[in-house]
Amino acid sequence: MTNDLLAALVPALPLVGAIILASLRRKLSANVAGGLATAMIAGAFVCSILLFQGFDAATGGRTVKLLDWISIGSMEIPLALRIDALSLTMMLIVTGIGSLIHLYSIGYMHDDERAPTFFAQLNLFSFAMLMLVMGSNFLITFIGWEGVGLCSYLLIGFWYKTPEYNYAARKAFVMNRIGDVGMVLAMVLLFQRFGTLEYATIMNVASGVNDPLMIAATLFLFIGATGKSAQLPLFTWLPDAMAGPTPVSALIHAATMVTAGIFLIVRSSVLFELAPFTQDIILWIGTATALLAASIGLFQNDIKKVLAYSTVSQLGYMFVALGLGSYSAAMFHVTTHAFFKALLFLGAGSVIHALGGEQDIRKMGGLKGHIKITFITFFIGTIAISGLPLMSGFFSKDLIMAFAFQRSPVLFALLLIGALMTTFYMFRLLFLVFYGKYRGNAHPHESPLTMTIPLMVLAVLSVVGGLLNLPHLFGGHEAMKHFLATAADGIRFEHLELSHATEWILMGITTMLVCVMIYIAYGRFAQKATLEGNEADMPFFKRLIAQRWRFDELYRALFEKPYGWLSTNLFSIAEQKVMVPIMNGVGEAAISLGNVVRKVQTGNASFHLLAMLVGLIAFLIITLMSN
Amino acid sequence: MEEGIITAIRVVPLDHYVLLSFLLFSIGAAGVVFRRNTIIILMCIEMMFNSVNLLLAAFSAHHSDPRAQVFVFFIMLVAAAEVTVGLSILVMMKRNVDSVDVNQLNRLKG
Amino acid sequence: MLALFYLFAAISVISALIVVSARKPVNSVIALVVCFLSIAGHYVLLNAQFLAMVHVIVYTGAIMVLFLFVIMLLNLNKATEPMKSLGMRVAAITGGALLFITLAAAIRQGVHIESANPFDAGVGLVRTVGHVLFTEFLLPFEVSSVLFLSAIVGVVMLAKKEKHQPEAPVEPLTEAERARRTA
Amino acid sequence: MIAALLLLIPFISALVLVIARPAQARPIALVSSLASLAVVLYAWISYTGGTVIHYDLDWVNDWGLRFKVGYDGVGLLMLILTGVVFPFIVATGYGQQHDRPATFNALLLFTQAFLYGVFLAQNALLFYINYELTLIPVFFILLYWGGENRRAITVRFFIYTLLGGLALLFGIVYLLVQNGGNGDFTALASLSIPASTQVWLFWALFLAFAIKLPIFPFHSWQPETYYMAPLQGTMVLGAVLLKMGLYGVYKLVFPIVPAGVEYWQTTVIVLALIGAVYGGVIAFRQSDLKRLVAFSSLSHVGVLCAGLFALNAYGVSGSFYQAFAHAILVLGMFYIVGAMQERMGTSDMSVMGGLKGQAPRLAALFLLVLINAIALPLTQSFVGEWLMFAGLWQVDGWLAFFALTTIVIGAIYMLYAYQRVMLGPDRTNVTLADASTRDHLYLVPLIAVTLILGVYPGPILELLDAPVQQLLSSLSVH
Repeated sequence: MTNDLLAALVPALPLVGAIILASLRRKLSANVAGGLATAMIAGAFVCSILLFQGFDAATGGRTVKLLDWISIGSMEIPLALRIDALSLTMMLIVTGIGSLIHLYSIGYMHDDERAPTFFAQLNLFSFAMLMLVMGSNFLITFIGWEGVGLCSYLLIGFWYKTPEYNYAARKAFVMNRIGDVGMVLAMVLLFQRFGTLEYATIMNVASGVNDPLMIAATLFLFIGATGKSAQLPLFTWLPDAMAGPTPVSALIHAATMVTAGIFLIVRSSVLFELAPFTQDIILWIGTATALLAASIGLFQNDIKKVLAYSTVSQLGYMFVALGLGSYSAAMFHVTTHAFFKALLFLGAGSVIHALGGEQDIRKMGGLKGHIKITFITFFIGTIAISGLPLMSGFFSKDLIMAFAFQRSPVLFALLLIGALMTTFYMFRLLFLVFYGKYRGNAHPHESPLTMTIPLMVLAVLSVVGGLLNLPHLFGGHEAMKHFLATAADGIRFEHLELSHATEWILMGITTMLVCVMIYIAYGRFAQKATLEGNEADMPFFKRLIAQRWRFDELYRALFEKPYGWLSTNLFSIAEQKVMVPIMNGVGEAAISLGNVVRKVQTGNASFHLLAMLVGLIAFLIITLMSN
Repeated sequence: MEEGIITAIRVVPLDHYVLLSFLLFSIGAAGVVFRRNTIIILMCIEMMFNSVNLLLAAFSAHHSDPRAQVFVFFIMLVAAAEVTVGLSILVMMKRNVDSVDVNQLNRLKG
Repeated sequence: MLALFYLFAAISVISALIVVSARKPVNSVIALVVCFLSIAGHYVLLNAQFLAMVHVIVYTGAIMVLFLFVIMLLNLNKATEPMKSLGMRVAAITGGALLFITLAAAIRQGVHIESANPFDAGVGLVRTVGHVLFTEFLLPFEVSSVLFLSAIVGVVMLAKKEKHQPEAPVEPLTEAERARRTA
Repeated sequence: MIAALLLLIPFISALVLVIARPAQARPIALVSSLASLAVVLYAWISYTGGTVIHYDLDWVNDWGLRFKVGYDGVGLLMLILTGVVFPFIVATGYGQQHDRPATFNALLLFTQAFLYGVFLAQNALLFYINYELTLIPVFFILLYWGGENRRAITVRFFIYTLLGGLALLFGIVYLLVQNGGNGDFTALASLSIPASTQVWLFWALFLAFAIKLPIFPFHSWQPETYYMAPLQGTMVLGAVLLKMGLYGVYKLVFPIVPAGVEYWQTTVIVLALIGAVYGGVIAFRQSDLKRLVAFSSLSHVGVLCAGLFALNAYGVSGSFYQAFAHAILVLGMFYIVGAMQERMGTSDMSVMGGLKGQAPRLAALFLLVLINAIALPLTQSFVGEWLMFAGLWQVDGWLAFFALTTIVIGAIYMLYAYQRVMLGPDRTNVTLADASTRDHLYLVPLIAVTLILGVYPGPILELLDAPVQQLLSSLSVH
């Protein structure tokens, strides 16, 4: 019972916080609002920890039913929460990292007059994200799924006076919605097939079903996931989403929301296991996204854009893991990625804050002396994402790469290229921002403690995060994998069957090449005083990459422009030239008929009297005839 | 006389009354269309009223039911009211268009 | 008795024809009075005494006098009424004839009724009709007063000169003035 | 008693309004509509299921017209809808300047009385009479209080609607003749008509509703009429009048010509979905907020109709649930339109932009109304749309897919509209009042209803469950 209450409290606390903050947003000061919001999400974190401690993995998980939601005919969809290993993991990530980012935001947003609104939306986001991960059925997850989309929309467009930001916000929402079409289709399909949307029931029933419908269902789910997790072809919204305040980018567009797609696929892993075709598609889309995004990251000059493409690329890795069927590796990478990418974004935020809003790395440089804590923590984040040995990213990424090697060396090679590109652009970023000489003209200052504490905590986590799922190779016993394995009856985990020697060799090769990349990056960027960035001078291919493979332009030409054209012309031609005239025709026909018939009304009384007489006679005759 | 009248009800067949009232009605209807003088049209209408009254009275007598005669009485009431209104309209018409020609009333032309 | 019926019938039909065909409205009125009197005779034949009396009083006494007054006051008694078009006149006669033929055809097999009541020659007596009128039909009888009221209001409204007419207002005559004029 | 109160309260209040002073008009109308809301809520509380018949009186029996009134669950939902919607419509008047407010409010209340008549009628002819009667007050509202070009548009609307009504009358008369002059719905439902007759009879009965809803090729009266009508008139049209079409299909088409419905089912769904996509796509580039909302309504109604014709439990009940949600949505959206007109003097979005800076609370309210429009989960619309999608999927996957594209299309035009009105740099040069107490009093209850019924739709779904099951089982018998 107490556990049920705790479970309900986890999403309820941020929701209450959001409601209070939204209704009192004009009366609260930024600090009070931030404090309240942080307290709420921290409370949720404490509840999650208590739940985690009281959780008996052997039982597999529990469902906490709050109330009947949609219940009609044979459709019973309760508003219920599911507490199991998977949702607990996600809850801890969401509330834990969420708390840190809320705390950080107090410092980051302290001079924004709409800070209470910001915190209200951040809390609302936390609520939605918690509904997403805690839902006991697809539809509850979908509540969160759309909820985070809305909050993402609000927060990307937080500074609403800039039209580009609003455009970015709309783009994010609409692209997510396209994914949602897939998600809803999957849900209606699964509902029709299984008569329920409860995860536990579906996964139980589905195991062993061999049904071509599963391919469709999983493909639809995957479409939903590509929208939310910014995979090809729906990834272009994520870099634009950097328009929002940096804590938002850290929380929503790096650590939590964008991993919802991965979460969803892990949740329904049983179904995906039944559809190897879908798994292959996920694998290749993940690989393509990882490489494509990493390549774009090489040439970006906006500190947040680099991180954004890095996020897309890392999400690609996670999808590769999912495609390979190694769900625990994906979740492991979700966790470590949440640590170091949140750290990197917050560090970037600290840099931006230090420079008074500057985001262009060409106008940075030499900052390591000015903002030491930020530099050290950012450095830790960089080596973590690059996968230097014993960092958290090292373990999670290598696990995925090992699985990839097990499938095919070619895949391994592709992922390795991606990893090297990651290293290169991350160190390029590091060197350009913190090394060399300062190229801007602001006065860098270190951020307040509320901002640096989260950085330090996340730095520590980024270092030690690997311990969560320490492989046997390093004396661990893959704790996370075993924990997650209890989540649902269905969640299966592929076993790594490589010999230890192979694993050592793979790690060695990776590490060695990563070091080489760092060296190259150091040579090229560490001492740069100026930076040429003129895209026009680049050779064609390089320019193409620097222009993000022209995806935005492509989509604009393929979809946005034709859609606008269609909208205008449907109205001006189809509606006004065809449909309205047809209706008018009906009216005019009636009127002209009236014009003919009205001639009968001569106004001559005698004529009418005669007509009456004639009518009377006719009526009588007809009556007589019919007798 | 009394006896004679009582037998009259039996002697004169109902058909006769019906035909007579039909005839009067038809003459009235023809007159309504035939004439242009509004006052004569009104009179023809009165005549048609009366043919119907006669019919009702005849049926009443043959049915031995006094209620139909009550209806005749009501028709007379209505006719009286109708005539007063009709004649005042006629007066108005005369006053406004200085004519009682029914063909003057053609404002209702569609 | 049948002879009496035919007499009255002939009078009423002929006078009806005169009503329709007379040139002067006054002649029409007189013919109509004759017609109505003959119908009163029919009522007497039917032993509908109440109706006969009321008919003479209301129709011949009131309504027809009203017609006469109107003709007199408006000075309508001119035989200058233009005839309708020939087509219309032909149509009117044909129409009336056709109507009669059709109606007559409807009863070509004769009218046969089965009376639900035993024969009673006294249905048309004042007592009988009055009894029915004041028991069964009391409410309609009373309500008919409303009809008359509205008819009176309507007549007053119609007879009143319209306010916005530019003519000089007609001052009501005093009693003395009226007496002087009529003298 | 309930039926009598429902019919008489608005009717008598309307008569009282005719002699009321202008200043008293709105309070009287408001009190009357609140009273009838109370009666409706009482009916809801005391409803225990089944079909409740309040009166079954002889009227013109020979022509099949009986005064038979009552309701089943669906009818009750429609009554609740009418009861809930009218206080809001009347209250909208507090922000509007009308000449002759007494007459205007009297006409509104007459409409309400006739609407109750439609939803209470258990006799086809009674239904038809009330159905057409609602047009009369609406006609005058449009004609006297409408905007630019009102004569032509009103007459067009009227003729077009009457055309449908004529077909409906023909259909009903045909049915009465077939059924020996018994026009009760229950009697008509048991009539067995040859399938080949049903194929054309379907359109005789459905055309009026198709125009009223409206679905795709019959829709062209709608955007212009909504645009031209006075705000409250638009609300009446959008929030309740079109629901008569939905209810009519449920009551008069499904049970009586099941074979015809089966024959035309796919056609109607496809047309409805074409309309849904068509309206949504057009809405995107509209520069006038009111017209945009009108087209968005067309889009929503398309999905609504498609859901209804899915002819399974989820589709039909989802459709009716969504009908309720749509009524609330229409009120909210058009109130926002009115609020903008009140402040800017126009609903043209090209002169708006960045209003959030001056009116943040209004922006927040707009957004809260808007999330219902794009059917975000935990709003009322989501429940309805989810059920309809589930229903349509059972008919055909592709239909479900096309219906689903509207959630993308809806997001596109709604968010774009929101951006053009509220976001961006402040492009207006007027000082703008933020949301007033009146705006809050109006919109907050609407939003509350939206959210409460989004989280806890149970009470309404309960109403729908039994009658829909009954309808479907009777259909499967045929």
